[in-house]
Order: sequence, then structure tokens, then C-alpha cells
Amino acid sequence: MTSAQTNWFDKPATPADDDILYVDVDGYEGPLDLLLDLARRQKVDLAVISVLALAKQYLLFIKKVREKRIELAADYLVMAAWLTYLKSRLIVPQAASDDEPPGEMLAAMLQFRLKRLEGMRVAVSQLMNRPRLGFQVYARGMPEPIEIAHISLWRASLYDLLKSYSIQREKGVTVDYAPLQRTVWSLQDASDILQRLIGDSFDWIPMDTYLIDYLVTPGERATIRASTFASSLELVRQGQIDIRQSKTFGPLFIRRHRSDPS
Amino acid sequence: MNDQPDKISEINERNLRVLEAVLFASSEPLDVSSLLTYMGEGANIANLLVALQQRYAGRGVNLVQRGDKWAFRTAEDLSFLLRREEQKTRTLSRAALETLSIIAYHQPTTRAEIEEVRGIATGKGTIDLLMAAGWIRMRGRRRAPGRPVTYGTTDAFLDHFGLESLSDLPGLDELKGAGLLSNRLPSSMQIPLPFDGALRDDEGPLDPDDLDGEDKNA
Amino acid sequence: MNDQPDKISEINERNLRVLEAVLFASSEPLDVSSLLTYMGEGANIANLLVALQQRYAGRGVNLVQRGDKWAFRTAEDLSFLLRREEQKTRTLSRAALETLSIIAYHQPTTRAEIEEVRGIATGKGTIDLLMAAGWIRMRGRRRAPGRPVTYGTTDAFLDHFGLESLSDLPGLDELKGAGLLSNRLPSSMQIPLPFDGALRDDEGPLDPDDLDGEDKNA
Repeated sequence: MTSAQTNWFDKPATPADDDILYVDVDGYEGPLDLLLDLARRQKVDLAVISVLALAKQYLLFIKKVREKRIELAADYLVMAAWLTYLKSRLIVPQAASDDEPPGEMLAAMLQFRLKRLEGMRVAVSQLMNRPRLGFQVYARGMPEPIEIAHISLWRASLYDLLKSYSIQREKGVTVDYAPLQRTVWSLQDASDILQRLIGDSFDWIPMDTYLIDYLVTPGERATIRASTFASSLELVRQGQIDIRQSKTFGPLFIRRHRSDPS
Repeated sequence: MNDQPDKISEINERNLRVLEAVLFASSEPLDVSSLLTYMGEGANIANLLVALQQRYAGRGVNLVQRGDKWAFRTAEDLSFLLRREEQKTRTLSRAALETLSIIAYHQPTTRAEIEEVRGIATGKGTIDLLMAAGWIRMRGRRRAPGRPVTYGTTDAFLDHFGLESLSDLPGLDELKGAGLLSNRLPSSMQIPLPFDGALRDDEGPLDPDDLDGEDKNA
Repeated sequence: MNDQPDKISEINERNLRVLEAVLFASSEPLDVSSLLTYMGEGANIANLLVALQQRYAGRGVNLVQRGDKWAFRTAEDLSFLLRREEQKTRTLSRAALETLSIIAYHQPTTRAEIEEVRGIATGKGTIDLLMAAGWIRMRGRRRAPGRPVTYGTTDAFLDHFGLESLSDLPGLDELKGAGLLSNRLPSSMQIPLPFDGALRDDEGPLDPDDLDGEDKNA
């Protein structure tokens, strides 16, 4: 890795003996690579290379490989077919009516492609032999990075602040909250009590009068009135009592229903 | 220039170049013996280093000695070039907002009192953040067991929230009126009157140690 | 010295120190616009860079231009002294090297064109590897059927191979003279040169999806 002519390709140096060439195609990166190698063996400038001779060599080489191993990448066979065609175009003189491109042009195209690939290979060598960063040329070994100090500017609105405070104070209150234990008259209880209070009284008496003892506690009035009223309707339906109200929101009068038609 | 020292100065100049390159590319300060491996025979490395140091004196980069090793470093007076401040606007976290609002209303207040209202431990980071934001300050120490630090708000706090004074903070009725507090709250609930005057009767002054902004009891 | 230019040279000298410090502190090449942020008003950065480059010419460390960026690098002629062995793992495959040079000399170029030159299919891995090395980039999409991605080299490529610009590519003139930078047989037609400017006439911008570095057509 020290000589100026470093071979940067991982391909091993091609053996000088042409006979060894037929052994394998694995060493080549495709048919163009193989053709370029064959062309180099002509030991002449690529510009004056005999494309006809090159085509013959390639076809011979492929034939030998196929005798050894049947499988061969399609690329190689396509190239072989094309070179066979090229060979025929080069050998058989061009007919005047022929629309096909002349053999010389096809040959020139192949030559151009070989030269171009060769050109890129030379370029790779030249590039890789330049004083490269990190191998022959160096960057600052102890870079001093820019330290960025992050300064936070905090943002909050007065509303957020007040809301936050209020939520916490309310949260603190609900911890101590105990629901009120209310006295609730069930419909059955109300019905039993009403039956008992009315007894056998057939006179119209305001409902509140019967309930007067129970309505002393203001907190319980609502439930007692509601339950009593609801159960009184049920008692009317059952034909146990009668209800009368003389005007809207007026007092409710109740009495025992007379069951006998007297 | 006379002829004789020309050769010497040429070799010297070459050695200086090598020294320059090696010190530039090295990932760590180099001592004299490792520098010597790059020099020609009989180089006076000590003289070369001094010469190189003089050449870079007053420049944007200096050759400096660290122990028995040498390295290039940005000139001290230009070190500000390598620092940059980036401001970023960020929204206050919920925890910080809660803590701040309690300090605002209950000041002077201690961390334990804040935790009592929040019903949750307040990390030291939250207090520090509010201090760094410049919105709260340590006022003094409560005259109570443990002498906890008392916190209060700053002028910057009033400024940020557009308050002329703490008395502009809405009271209980105003909070209810604004729909922030429910009307169902018990009548026993009160909102304290924040106080940001001088130390109150139950507050003592801060300890001298507190001046560095640390809450030792934290 | 007269009085008037003293002030100017003083400012110049200060700017040169700043430039020196900032460029020395960075291991990556810096572009003019980011260097400008360190300069005072009205500094002529182009002149300053040239002055600094001259000051370091012939020294062990040189100021070099890489595309439109600048960096300090050890002098090329000292490479034999500073040479480090190449890491085995960093050796690129022949396919990768060939692909790299085809992209360098034929840019902007498409994968199909690379394959045409090499006469063999190029694996996506090869392109990815060169992208990961930071040497090539997707430039745009060719205005042609299938809208293939066009590739070009980066400033890091120039930096790695010590090139000031693409016109420094070795053997460029010979290749151009032989018509080998063309896709076609050499003719009287103009031979294209490698080009790393903005998009060319036959290139469109990348798709938004391309920004994640994936070649969807691959």
C-alpha cells in the first residue's frame, strides 16, 4: 500500500498465462470487465485494438467456460450473442439496402465503452492516490466545539396561574367533603304511614295536616311530601282513598274512599 | 542574511512546519518525546517549541503547555466565540405553575406549606426553576423548628403577569365571579392576603450561607 | 505608517484572529455565511480568507478551500511523515470505488448511467454505502421517463480527496479530451463536464419523500 501504483481493486492480479483464463469468470465484474481484461492482453492501445480479434477471444473464452460449467450469468450470454452479431457484421460486407448500423460503428461503440471504463479505473487510482483526509492529510485533532448555552424563557399567563391556584384550593376542599345523610321516605313507608293516619276518616282533611308531625324538619319536607303524594296517587288508583284539590297549588285534601255505594 | 545560517534556518523551518502539523492533527496534547519522533536528527525541540509558541503569540490560536505536554488552543480572549446562547420560550409545567400560584397567594410560605396545599411533594427542581426564571426569591427563614426558608414572589413576577402589586391578585369573591372557583365551596374557606413587605414577625433573616441560592434544608 | 490605515489594519487583524480561531476550532470545513456571523459589520470575508490563506501558505498547516467551504488541513507535502495506515474495514470495494468515480466525473448522473458505464448492475448497497460515507448525495430527478434520481458528490468528497472544486478532479482534461465523459460516442457535440451547481435544465427537484435519503426507484 505504499507504491504510487497501488492497485485499489480487490481483484487479484490476473495470471499471465492465457490458458488459466478459462477457469472461471467469477473474478470479473461482468462481461465488459472481462472484455477490458482481454483487450489489455492485446498489449496495444485501446484506440487501435482489433475489435474482431477481441470478439473472437471473448466467444472462445465463453465457450470454454460453458464446457466446464453450464451455468453462466445471462449478462455473459447476452454479450456473447451481441459479439457474434458484431463479428458477422464486421466480416460480411455491408449491403446497400441494409438498415442495420454498420459493423464499424458497433465496433467503435464497444471500443468507446471499453475506453470509458478504463478511463474511470484510471481515475479511481488517481483519486485514491491523492493525499486523502485522515490518511495523509489531517483535520484538527482536537476540535473545540461551540458550546451552546440554552436559556429558557418561561411563559405562563395570569389566567393559568389563577386557574391553577383555584383548582388546588378546590381540590383541598373536596377532600373534606362528606355527603349529607338525608332521610328518605320510601313509597312503601309513605303509603303505610298515610293509611295509618287517615284511618277511617271520611272527611276531607288537608294532606299536610296529617303530616304535620313529620314536616317540622325543613330538610325532610321535600322527600316526605314527594313520597306521600306519589303513594297517595297509588292509593287512589287502588280505590283506597280520594283526593281533591280546589285550585292550582292549593292544599290537597284526602279522605278514605267509601267502597259501599251508599 | 549570510550563507552559513541559511542551511540551519531551513532545517529549523522544516522542523517547525512538522511540529505545527503534528500538534494540529493530534487528538491530545503531545509530550516532547513523542514530538521528537517526527523531528530530524539533533533537533532542539525545546527551542523549536518556544519559537513556535512565539510565532503564534497574539494570534487567534496559541501554542500552550499543559503540564509537560503541548497543544494548540483557541486564544483565551476569543473563547467567547465558541460559546453561544440560545433562548427558547417554554411553557411552565403544571407543577411549577401550581407551586408558583401557591407561593404568590400564601407568601411568605415554606416548602412544607406548599406541599400541604398541593397534597404532593414539591421537587427541589421546581423551586429552582422558578428561582431561575426570576419569579420567586427566598425571603428569610420561618421562626419555627427547622427554620425553613420562606419564599415570596419578585418584581419580575409582577412584571410578567402584568400586576401592579400583589393586591391586584384577585380575592375569593373575584375568583368566584370569574368562574374559577365554584360557588359550592364552604364559607369557612379563605384565601390568604399575600404579603411581600419586609420580614414578618414570624420570619428571621436568611443565613449568610443562603446567599448562594441554595436551600440547605432541601 | 500613517494614521488612517492603522485603524483599518487593526480591525483587519482582529478579524483575521477571529477567523483563525473559528476555523482552527472546527474539524469540519465551514462555509462563508457561518464564518460571517463571527465577523464585525462590513468585513470583507473573501479578502480576509485570502489573506489568511497566504499567511499559512508554506506552513505545516494550510487553509484550504473545499467547494464553498474553508478549513485548516495539514500540508499535503508532509503526508509522508503523517501517513497513517488505512483501516482494513474502511477499504472500499472495487464496485464502490468505480461507482464513486463515475458519479464524480459524470455528475449529475443516474443509476442507469452508472450501470451503463460499468456494464453491470449496481447494487443498492453500493449507493447506500457511498451515501453513508457522506461522499455522494441525491441532487434531484432527471426530467426523463421514470424520473430517475440524479446523484452528485458532496463537499465532504472534495474534502476527503483534497480537491478545491470538481475542476481539480485528476485526469479531467484527458478524459474530456478523449470524449470519455459523454454517454455517447464522441462527436462534435459539447462534452459535458462534471457539475455540482444547482439543478441543471434536465433535472427536477427531489420529491418530498426523497428527503429521508431513500431512493424509491431503487
